Amino acid sequence: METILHYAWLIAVIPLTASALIAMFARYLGEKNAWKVGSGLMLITFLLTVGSLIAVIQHPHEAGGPNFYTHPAWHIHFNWANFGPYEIQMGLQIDNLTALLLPMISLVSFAVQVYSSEYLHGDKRVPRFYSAINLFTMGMLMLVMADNLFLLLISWEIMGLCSYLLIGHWYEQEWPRMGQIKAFLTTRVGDVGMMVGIFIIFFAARDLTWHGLAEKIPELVHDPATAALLALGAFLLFTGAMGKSAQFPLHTWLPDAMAGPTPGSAIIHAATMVAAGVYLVGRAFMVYGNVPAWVLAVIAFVGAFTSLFAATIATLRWDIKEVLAYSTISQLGYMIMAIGLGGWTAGNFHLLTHAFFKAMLFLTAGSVIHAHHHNQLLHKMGGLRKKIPVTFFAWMVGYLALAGFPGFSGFFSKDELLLAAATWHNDAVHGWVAMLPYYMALATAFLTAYYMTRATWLAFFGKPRDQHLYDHAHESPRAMTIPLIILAIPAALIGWFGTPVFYHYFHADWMMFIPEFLHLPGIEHTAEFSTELAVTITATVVGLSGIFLGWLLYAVVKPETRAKWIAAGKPIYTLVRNKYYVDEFYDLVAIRSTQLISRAISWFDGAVVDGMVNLVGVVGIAVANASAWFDANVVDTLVTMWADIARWFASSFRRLSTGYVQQYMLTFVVVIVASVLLFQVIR
Amino acid sequence: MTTDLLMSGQFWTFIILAVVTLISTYRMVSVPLITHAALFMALSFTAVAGIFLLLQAEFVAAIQVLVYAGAITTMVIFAIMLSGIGDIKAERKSKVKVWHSNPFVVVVGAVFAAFMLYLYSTANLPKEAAGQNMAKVADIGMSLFTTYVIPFEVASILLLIAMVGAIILTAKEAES
Amino acid sequence: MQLPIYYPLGLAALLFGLGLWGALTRTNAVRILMFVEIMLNGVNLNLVTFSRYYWQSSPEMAAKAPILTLFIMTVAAAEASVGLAIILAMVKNRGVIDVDKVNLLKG
Amino acid sequence: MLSLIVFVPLVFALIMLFVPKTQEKVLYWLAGIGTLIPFVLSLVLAAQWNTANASTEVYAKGMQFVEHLTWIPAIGVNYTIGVDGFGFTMIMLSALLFPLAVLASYKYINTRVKDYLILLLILATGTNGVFVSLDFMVFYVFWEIVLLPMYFLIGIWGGPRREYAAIKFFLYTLIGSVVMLVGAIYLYVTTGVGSFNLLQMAAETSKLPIDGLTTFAFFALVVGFAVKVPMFPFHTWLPDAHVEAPTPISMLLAGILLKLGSYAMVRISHPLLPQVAEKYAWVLFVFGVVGILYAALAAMAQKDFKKQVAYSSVNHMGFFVMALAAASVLGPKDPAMAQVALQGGYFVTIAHGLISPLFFFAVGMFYERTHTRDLGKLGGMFLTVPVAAFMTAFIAFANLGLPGLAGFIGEFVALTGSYPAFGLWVLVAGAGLVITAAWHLLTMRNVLLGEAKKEYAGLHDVTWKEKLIFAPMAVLIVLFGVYPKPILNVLQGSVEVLSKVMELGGK
Amino acid sequence: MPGAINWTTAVHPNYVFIMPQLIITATLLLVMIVDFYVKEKRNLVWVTLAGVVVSLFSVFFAATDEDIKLGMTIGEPREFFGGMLVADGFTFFLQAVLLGIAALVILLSVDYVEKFLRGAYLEYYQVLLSATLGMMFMVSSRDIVTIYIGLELSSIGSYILAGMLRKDPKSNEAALKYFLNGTIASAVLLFGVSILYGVSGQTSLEGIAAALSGTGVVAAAGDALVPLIVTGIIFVAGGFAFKVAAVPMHLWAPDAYEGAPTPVTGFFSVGPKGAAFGAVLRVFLVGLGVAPFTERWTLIWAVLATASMFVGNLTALMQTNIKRMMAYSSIAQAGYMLVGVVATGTEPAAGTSAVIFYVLAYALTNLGIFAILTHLDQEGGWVSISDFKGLVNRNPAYAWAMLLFLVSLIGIPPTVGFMGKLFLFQAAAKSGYLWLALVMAVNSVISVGYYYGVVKAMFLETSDKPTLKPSFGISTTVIVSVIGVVGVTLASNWFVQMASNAAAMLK
Repeated sequence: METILHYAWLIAVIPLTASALIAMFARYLGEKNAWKVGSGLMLITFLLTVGSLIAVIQHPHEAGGPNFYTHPAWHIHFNWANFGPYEIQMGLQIDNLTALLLPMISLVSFAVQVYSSEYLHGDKRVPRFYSAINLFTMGMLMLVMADNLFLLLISWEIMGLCSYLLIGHWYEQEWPRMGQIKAFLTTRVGDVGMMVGIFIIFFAARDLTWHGLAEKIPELVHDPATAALLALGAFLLFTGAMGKSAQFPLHTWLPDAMAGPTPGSAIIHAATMVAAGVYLVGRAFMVYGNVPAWVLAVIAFVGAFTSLFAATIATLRWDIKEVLAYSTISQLGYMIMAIGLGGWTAGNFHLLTHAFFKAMLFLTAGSVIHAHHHNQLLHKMGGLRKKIPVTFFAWMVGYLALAGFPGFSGFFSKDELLLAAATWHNDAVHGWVAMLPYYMALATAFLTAYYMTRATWLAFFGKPRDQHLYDHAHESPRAMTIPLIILAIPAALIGWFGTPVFYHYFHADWMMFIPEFLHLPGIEHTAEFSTELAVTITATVVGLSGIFLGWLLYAVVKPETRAKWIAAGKPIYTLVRNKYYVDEFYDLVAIRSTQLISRAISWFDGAVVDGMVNLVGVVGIAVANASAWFDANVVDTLVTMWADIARWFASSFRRLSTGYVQQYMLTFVVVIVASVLLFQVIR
Repeated sequence: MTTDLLMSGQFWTFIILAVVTLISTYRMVSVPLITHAALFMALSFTAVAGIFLLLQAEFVAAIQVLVYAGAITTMVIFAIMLSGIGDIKAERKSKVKVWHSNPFVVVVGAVFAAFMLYLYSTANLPKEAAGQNMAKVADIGMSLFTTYVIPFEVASILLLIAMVGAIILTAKEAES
Repeated sequence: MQLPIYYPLGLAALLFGLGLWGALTRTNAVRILMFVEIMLNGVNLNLVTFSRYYWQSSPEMAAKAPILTLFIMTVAAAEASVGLAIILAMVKNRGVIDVDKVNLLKG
Repeated sequence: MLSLIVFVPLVFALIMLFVPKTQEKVLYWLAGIGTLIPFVLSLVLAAQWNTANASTEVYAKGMQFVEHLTWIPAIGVNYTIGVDGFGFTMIMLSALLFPLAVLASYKYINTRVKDYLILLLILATGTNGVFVSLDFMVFYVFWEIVLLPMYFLIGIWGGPRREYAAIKFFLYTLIGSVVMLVGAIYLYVTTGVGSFNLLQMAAETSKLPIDGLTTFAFFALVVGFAVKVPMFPFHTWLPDAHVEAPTPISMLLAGILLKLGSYAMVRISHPLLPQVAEKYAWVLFVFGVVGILYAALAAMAQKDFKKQVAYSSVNHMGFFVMALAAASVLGPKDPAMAQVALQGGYFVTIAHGLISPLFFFAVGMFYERTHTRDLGKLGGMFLTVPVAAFMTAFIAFANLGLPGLAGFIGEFVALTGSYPAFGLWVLVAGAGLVITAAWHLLTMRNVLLGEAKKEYAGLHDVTWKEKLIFAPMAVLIVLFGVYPKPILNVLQGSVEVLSKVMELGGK
Repeated sequence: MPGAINWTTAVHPNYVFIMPQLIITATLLLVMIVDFYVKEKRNLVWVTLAGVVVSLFSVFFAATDEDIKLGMTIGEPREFFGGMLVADGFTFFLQAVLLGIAALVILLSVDYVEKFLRGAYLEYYQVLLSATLGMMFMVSSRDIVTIYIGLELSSIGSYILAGMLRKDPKSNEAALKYFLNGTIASAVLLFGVSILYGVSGQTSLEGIAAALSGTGVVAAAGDALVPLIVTGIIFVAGGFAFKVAAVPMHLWAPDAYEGAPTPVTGFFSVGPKGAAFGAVLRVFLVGLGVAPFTERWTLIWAVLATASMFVGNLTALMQTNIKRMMAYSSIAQAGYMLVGVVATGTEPAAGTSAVIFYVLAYALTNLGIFAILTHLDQEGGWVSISDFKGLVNRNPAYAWAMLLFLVSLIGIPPTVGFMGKLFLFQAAAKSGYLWLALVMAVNSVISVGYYYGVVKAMFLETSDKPTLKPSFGISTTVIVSVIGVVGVTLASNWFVQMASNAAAMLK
């Protein structure tokens, strides 16, 4: 398998080729064949990635443990450009983390493409969709393979572009058009911070490659000033992650991103792109791990807060995709938090599991919507489990994984994550504050279980609330269900590769595969087994009680009673229901004020700057004249003032020339006599 | 001013001539008839010629009488007669604009003269330089035809062109 | 000379000033011309005075003032003839000799 | 060779004088050939480009393809031309854009074709001349040659308010250039170097003490150039000029004319007076950064598509100004980063020279079809003219600085270099980036997306001519976005030299 | 007392040197004789032109004469004819320029004389020649007597020329105003001369200079005499300021220019003005360039220069009659040239060469403009700016030539006007009058305001008037001017060399 790594660069090239092919031959391929090219090539990519993973697993690690961070299993690079005297290396690398993520990305992409062949049946712009998806996959693959921050940024933005394109897939409608702009701009805000972060890191280290940074940063932080600077850079870098991974306060774009086709959302806004932020923080851990601790603390709290915040919102969503969207924000918050807590492995592990089950959940939701005649609203569903059994099965796998039901993948990764929270230790945070993330994470776990149960019950159980829709509901075609199954398998099982608690009892090596494979020496602290066990039990209890509460409220309690309770907690309900008014706040503060300023500046530019410049250049006189000649309508007060002054002078000069010759002579003589007198005075 | 000076004929001659000059010049301004003005001009020129004589510049005095008192005055009178403007009796003074009016000009003229006088008096001019080589006509002639031969010739062209100009500007149309 | 230099110089300045006054106040073009001649006379007087008082050290220098005066007179005569011709042309053409009435050109 | 590049268009212009004006095809052919010859020649030069061949003469140290003829030795003016990285990239850009502009004019300009093409060719001579001049006077002559053709090209073939726009352009640049001339002459006189050769002058002027007059001279030069760049707040002529100019002229205006200013800054004002540049770098920085943000906001509020694009020029050139200011600050402190800043700033201008003309071209495509540039009236173009809309979207993304396209590299490197000089103030420029992105997206939403409009049904999609113009530029935009090394390498040597000058000047 | 003057030392003639003047004089007389014998009076043009051209050649011939060259190479100007004439580069340069002006004016007025001056070729050319002769004497002497006589000869010629349109009241009026103002001015000038003579006893300039630097009366009176001398200098300056039409002694100029026949206006704007500048330079540098006085007259000229530039340019903005506008323009141009005169205070060589080069530049440019004006005048009479409407359609060659001339007047390269301004800038900067250079720069821009009106009318407006058929005399003048405007720029080294040689000898 070693040799397969020689062709690892194909992993990025093949999807790009697919994208280009589909774009170029769009008209020729049409709706019928575009998916074949895309998914076919993606399958090859998937096989390659799997091969690479195996190769990496077999790769003899450096002595003293998995030192993959500085010595990737595979690395190619070349001198891409010179920034001044600095050579910028451009290259691809595969190390353990990358190797683990690559198959996930390509598999999800493959599944999504197969799924879309049916889902987008009859759509006008299928080739465009496939081209974008393949381009996107390329971006994501390149992002995880990038050996430097610069290439990462480029991939990052390519994905942003694809996200923009896919959200706006149905650009005739208003929602997608606004959603795509919102997504692009919100992430752009983060990106600017991230770019400045990169500048700072480059300024401090004069290097952007991962291995270079890993070597230089630990030495650089010896100087407190540089360390503080790097901390700032690291924080700004994190703002990029906040934008991409939809962390509070840059989270608002993700729900609106659901305006695009569901399969696209599945891969971009659930599985991969949004996780890029998490990946970035993880990948740049050589920075975060070395700079002053407050940065990681901030990251942890941002993550924790986001996860809880989004989870509360998700409890009151009625659109099935929106529930999933807020759930995604919440789960991303989890991962961010985990890495901020130092739970590097846990965060990346959750990234992996979440990618599978959330992608699958989205596809399932798409299937539900497809089956339900494009109805996305939960309160019109109900009892669908009989009509669409395969979909229901897949949903249940995803639901249980997300809710943290023991045995499913999400349970194990969440467990790891909670453990990291429970044993958090940070120099910048002390006392009860240090325990906050843990309790917030538990609350999130509880809410997650609750809202997922709510959604599941409303959609699949109980009585149909809209009989007409229910009657016409039908199971999706095989092209849609098979991908669900494909994804259901890892979604259910992958968690077993990282089960320290079970390992304690069973001692099967594969149970510790992921923690071992992704182990970062010197960063994570090992916990006592008793703590691990306690956390596992707590998590299980919390998850189950969440499920129970959901079941209680929606299966047992009558809707009227629920309404009464809601009325009782009206203010809170309204607040949460309106997503804490963050959108409205932005609309007021960011968007409207920007528009206002921009209009003001536009006016200012025409009226004042134009005038000021003319004022500064005395010669604006002539401009004024010019404008008087051609354009009496230019309201340019300052300029006209100058023009008036000039004209006044000019006409008074002109008035000197009266035509009376004696007056000319007199002027002549007077001037001479006057100057003679003057020269007596000034000598 | 010494009594010596007051006793000298030179002084009184000068004063008389100066008074004649100034009065006749003033009359040039004030007489209504332009022909009279022309005659006063001739008188003024002649008086100045006297001063030239007093200053021992006989040649200049002679030319002054010939050219100014003679030629130019005659020409002016001829012109007046030719154009028939001599009939115009009362000629108004310039009434263009206030600042252009008589008093202002008087001030200008007066200021000029007064100021020049002031300048001369403060300039600490020496009394008289040494040497008494009065320019004789022969010297002048010598200079004129040696050193100043070029200006002299140019002056002749000047006169020629003045003649041509006078003709072209006033001659009747030859044809049509 | 016993006569202080200020006397003839003063007379020259007064002549010049009177000439100015006349030239600027009288509107008859011919009369203006005459006053210009008066001014030139003032200049001549100046020259001769200076020459008489200061520059008698050599015949060459002594001759300079009379010669310059001679040229001035010549030029004055030529100017007068051209000027009178111009005035006559104008009188013929427009029937005015008053310079105040001559202001077609202005502004 | 360089002389040929400069003067071949002029020769063709003279030839065209004798072609009857009814022979429009012949005229177009002649103009096409007259602009293509410099293009081919510039490719030949590109093949010969080699830093090792640089001249070692004192009047052209480090320059390549130097030509040196005496012109007015009495006052030390010589016809010295040559290029380094700064000039060479610009020559290439100009050589590329002029044939495309001629092509874009074909069938677009229908009145007084002969005059138009002749003026265009004279313009080419002027701009090319500016980019190769190593003597201030030669530079100034070419600089001013540019002025009049441009005035007429806007004033005769422009939009409804063309006269106003043309004279505004003319006066602004003229004011700038006369002031600049005074500044340069002061330097020439005060150093007593006796030569207008820029390199020889720089050797002396960079040692001048920073007093009132040197400061005056510096700002006289900078303002003269800033008007062309155009740097905030001297930019107000630009939107007017662009809005009124015909499309090919807008392309040239954005692609080349603005570069005259940026080129002149790196060639003249900053090498000549690095010490003053360092002291007053904050002024340039403030203007640059404010310009970035300000122009972005101003663009956002425009209702005229073309005006928006014009403001985006101000925005992008702001990056150049900012980077230049950064470089002059960093020169004495951190020359390596100064090089980064310079390289980035100059790359911005090159990228802008590729992107902006194409953007104007895209706007022109819509205008030609719909006869409106009103953002409120356009819409649904993706459904009406998909290819044209795709082109526009491509350009818009390039313009807003999407990675992988040329615009991004410049901005990224420029900001990388600027950060060490000005710290987090570069975030203001970053805000400009966001707002730039915002209005691009909003404009795309208005113009390209949405339901197809009835009144625009049946518009024909892009023609071959348009594809022919779009393709080479787009290819270059992608190429330099993915692999900027060729340009960066060409710039490298010049950047090193300039940073060294700044290093010495600042000390 | 015969024998007091040594004939041989006093006169020391060289007829090679006076040959140009002699030839002109001879032509002046020859024309009269030829007039008797030719039927077609138009042929007198050839005689006159031949005379001027031969005279022009004889200038070059004189400049290369062994005897004179000997003097020129050792840097000491040689005096002939009793010191009344001086053989130096300055003389030759200006004489050549003045003869060139005469030749061009002769050419451009061929048809005009036929049409408006009743075919009075003899008188017209005779007077023109005599005025030229006077100007030639003005610039070739170091003695106030000759300068004065030359000045008067040119003035009287000018009065006559201005009044040549006998039947035209405006022409009468122009002549009258010019005459009356001119006589007053010469009286004032002479009053100043008389004071200078009084304190020095000399009419030769070096004699005056020697006296002013402290001998004779000046030594006797000491500092108390300074105010009197300054007053004399002011009178002299006033007289010359009238001749060059510097503000505030400019008021006659617009009226005289407007009323005079158009070719004559062209002649006025360059000929007497150029000669007067020659005389100004000579008188002030050679005669009055003595320590305590230099700064005084520098100040006077600086004030006059500033006033001339501003008043000339601003008032020109308000004009609708193009001849009047050109009058104000020429006032402004005089202001520019005065900047050079100011510069001579501390930098005699630079200032002088700048001024005389500018005289050449201005003459070439303005005569071209007046050739076209004359043509338009012949077609329509009253020349207002609106007569220029659509000139590009009526006669494209004229329109483009006119554009070139206007550009030259503004001072935009590549025209001779720019070179002229450049030298003026340089001189001003060298002598520490940077602010004057700036005023000049600002004024160049203001001047665009009114020149632009003409350009706009020519190119941006249309007219239904018939096409203009070029005529021989005018076309030749325009061609010569165009060649001059561009050619002198390109070959400026030769001219600059000449000018600076000339300036170096002026002492």
